[in-house]
Amino acid sequence: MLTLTVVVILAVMLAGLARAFFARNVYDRVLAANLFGTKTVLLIAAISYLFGSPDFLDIAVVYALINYISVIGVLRVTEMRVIAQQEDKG
Amino acid sequence: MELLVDIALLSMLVATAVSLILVRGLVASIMLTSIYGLLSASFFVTMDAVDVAFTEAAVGAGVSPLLLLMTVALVGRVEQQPRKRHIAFPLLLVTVTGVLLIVGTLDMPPFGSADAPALQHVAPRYLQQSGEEIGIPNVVTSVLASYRAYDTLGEVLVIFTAGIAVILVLMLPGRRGSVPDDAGRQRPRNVVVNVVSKILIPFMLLFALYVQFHGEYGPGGGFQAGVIFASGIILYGLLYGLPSVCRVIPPPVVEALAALGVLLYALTGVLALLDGRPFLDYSVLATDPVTAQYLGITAIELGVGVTVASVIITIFYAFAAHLSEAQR
Amino acid sequence: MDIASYFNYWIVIVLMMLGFYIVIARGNLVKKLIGLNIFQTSVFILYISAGKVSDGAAPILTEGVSVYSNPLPHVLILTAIVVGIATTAVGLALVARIHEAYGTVEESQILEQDNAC
Amino acid sequence: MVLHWLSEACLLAGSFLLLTGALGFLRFPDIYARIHACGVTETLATSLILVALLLKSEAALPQVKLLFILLFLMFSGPTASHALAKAAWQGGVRPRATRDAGERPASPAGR
Repeated sequence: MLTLTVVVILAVMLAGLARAFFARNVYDRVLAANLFGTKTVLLIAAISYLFGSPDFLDIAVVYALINYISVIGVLRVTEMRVIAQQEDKG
Repeated sequence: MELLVDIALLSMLVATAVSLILVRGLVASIMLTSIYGLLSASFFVTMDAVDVAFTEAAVGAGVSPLLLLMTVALVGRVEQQPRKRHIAFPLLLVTVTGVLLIVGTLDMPPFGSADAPALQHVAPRYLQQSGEEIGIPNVVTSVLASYRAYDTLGEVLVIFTAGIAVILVLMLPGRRGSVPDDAGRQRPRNVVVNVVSKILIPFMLLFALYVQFHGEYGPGGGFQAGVIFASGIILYGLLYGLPSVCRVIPPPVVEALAALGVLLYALTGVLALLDGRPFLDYSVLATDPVTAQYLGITAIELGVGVTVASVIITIFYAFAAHLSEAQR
Repeated sequence: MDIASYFNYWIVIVLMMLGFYIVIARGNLVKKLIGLNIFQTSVFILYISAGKVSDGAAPILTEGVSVYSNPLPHVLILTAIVVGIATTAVGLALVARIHEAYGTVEESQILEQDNAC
Repeated sequence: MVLHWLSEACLLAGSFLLLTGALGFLRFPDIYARIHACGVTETLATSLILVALLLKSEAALPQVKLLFILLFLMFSGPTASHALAKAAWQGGVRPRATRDAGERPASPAGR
């Protein structure tokens, strides 16, 4: 069952990647990156149990932290004037 | 299963790199870079390189896209279409080089083989002896902070120098030492995010300290802790504005701390010199060799952590100050 | 010959060449730095792949485990990543200054302005 | 034994939710619907999978770490979705329904 979960997570990551590539505006890409980040947390947590090495969990924690920082940070920088001026609406 | 995950992650890495070539516009490229960082860090996890994955997670997915985005905010996000005749030659060059390199890999030892030359000389010694000589379970930390501490000192100095270089390049007239005083100009744009972040940031900083001082027993150490700590501060700075974060940690303090970290590292080595021993020989710190190693490693990792955190915060300050100057 | 035994190295080379292509074919300086990052990561992957031992554990000494992956590449790459972000930051700072001086970060336009002088 | 089957069930449910979320993410027409698809399924699926792993582990330290991840994601996931939706709105992206009807609703209160 854990194997199935890992395969599902990998498939979802692939979907996120496809979306990030075909996205039309920046928010879609941020959403894809966010999805990718949480899936990575799950992937690493699942892998750590699949391979039987609980040390990997530390990395999952870092991912959870960093993913939040990068999403919020990216949105914040995107809001700044210089970027917002050239925003492609739609 | 391990192989499947490996192949899946590597294929996705290639797909991301290809889309990076195809995609126009810099913000899109940066989001793909962030995904690229996440993927490569997951790959490092499957390769058992936990410490590397730790670092790549914090750098590749967090700090690096943020710095790129701040630069793009400064220089604009439009990317020009390359001219047609400029594509043929690079393509040819890249293909030829790639084919030559692939032919070269056929002479490499097969992936994962235990008798590869790279695994022969010092690696077995580190793995077998470090348990007795250094007395800490994480071999990566033993090698980083004890066997090859002199190398690491060099790396820390490079990071320190890079921090100085960024300050020099981006120095604004009249900025030195003065905290920008437009506080209150920035009203909170998104209350939910600000409140939740206010709860989460202390945990991030706490986790950074855990990584710093748990680095001997599990994955972690000064480099990782420094980056995570800096990310927490950067998040605060992004949400509450440069003036607020400059009140928390004033720029001169950060710059002094960056130097202090290197100094702590180097002085630990000089202590041994004073006693007539080789540079960075920890046995001067205590009579019991294992305790001495432990003390030395802790001191050095602390120096590394302080320097890395301060340099990254300094880089953030430099870019953010430039950005707010440009927005005026 | 087993494909799996060289797959990692081939991917490394493909990534390296993709990064290399971005660096030489794209005129935008920020994009060039992104390409350089890909190139850099491919080197990291090469080192880490070379340090992997089949069925080895992460190099953290635990009871009852005898096969570990090689810790030395991990040490080299771990520091290289942090050094990499620091040097990338210097590159980005230079790009920001170039934009101030020339008003553009496109290589061709910068060269044009240089030649005009 | 009960714990084992419970954790397997959680994994199955979590995987299913992940797939539905990904489907919505790929197929939904505009950014807000996609945020909805991701945000809603993600929090539950993540919790389910992490709880399943929690049930599988015996040692205390991994359990504490998993709990930490769980708590953190519970806070950060919805916040990130909210911030994203708000940023998209302020960036001028409008839901498809109103865009098709040709009307532009006023900015949300509190902006």
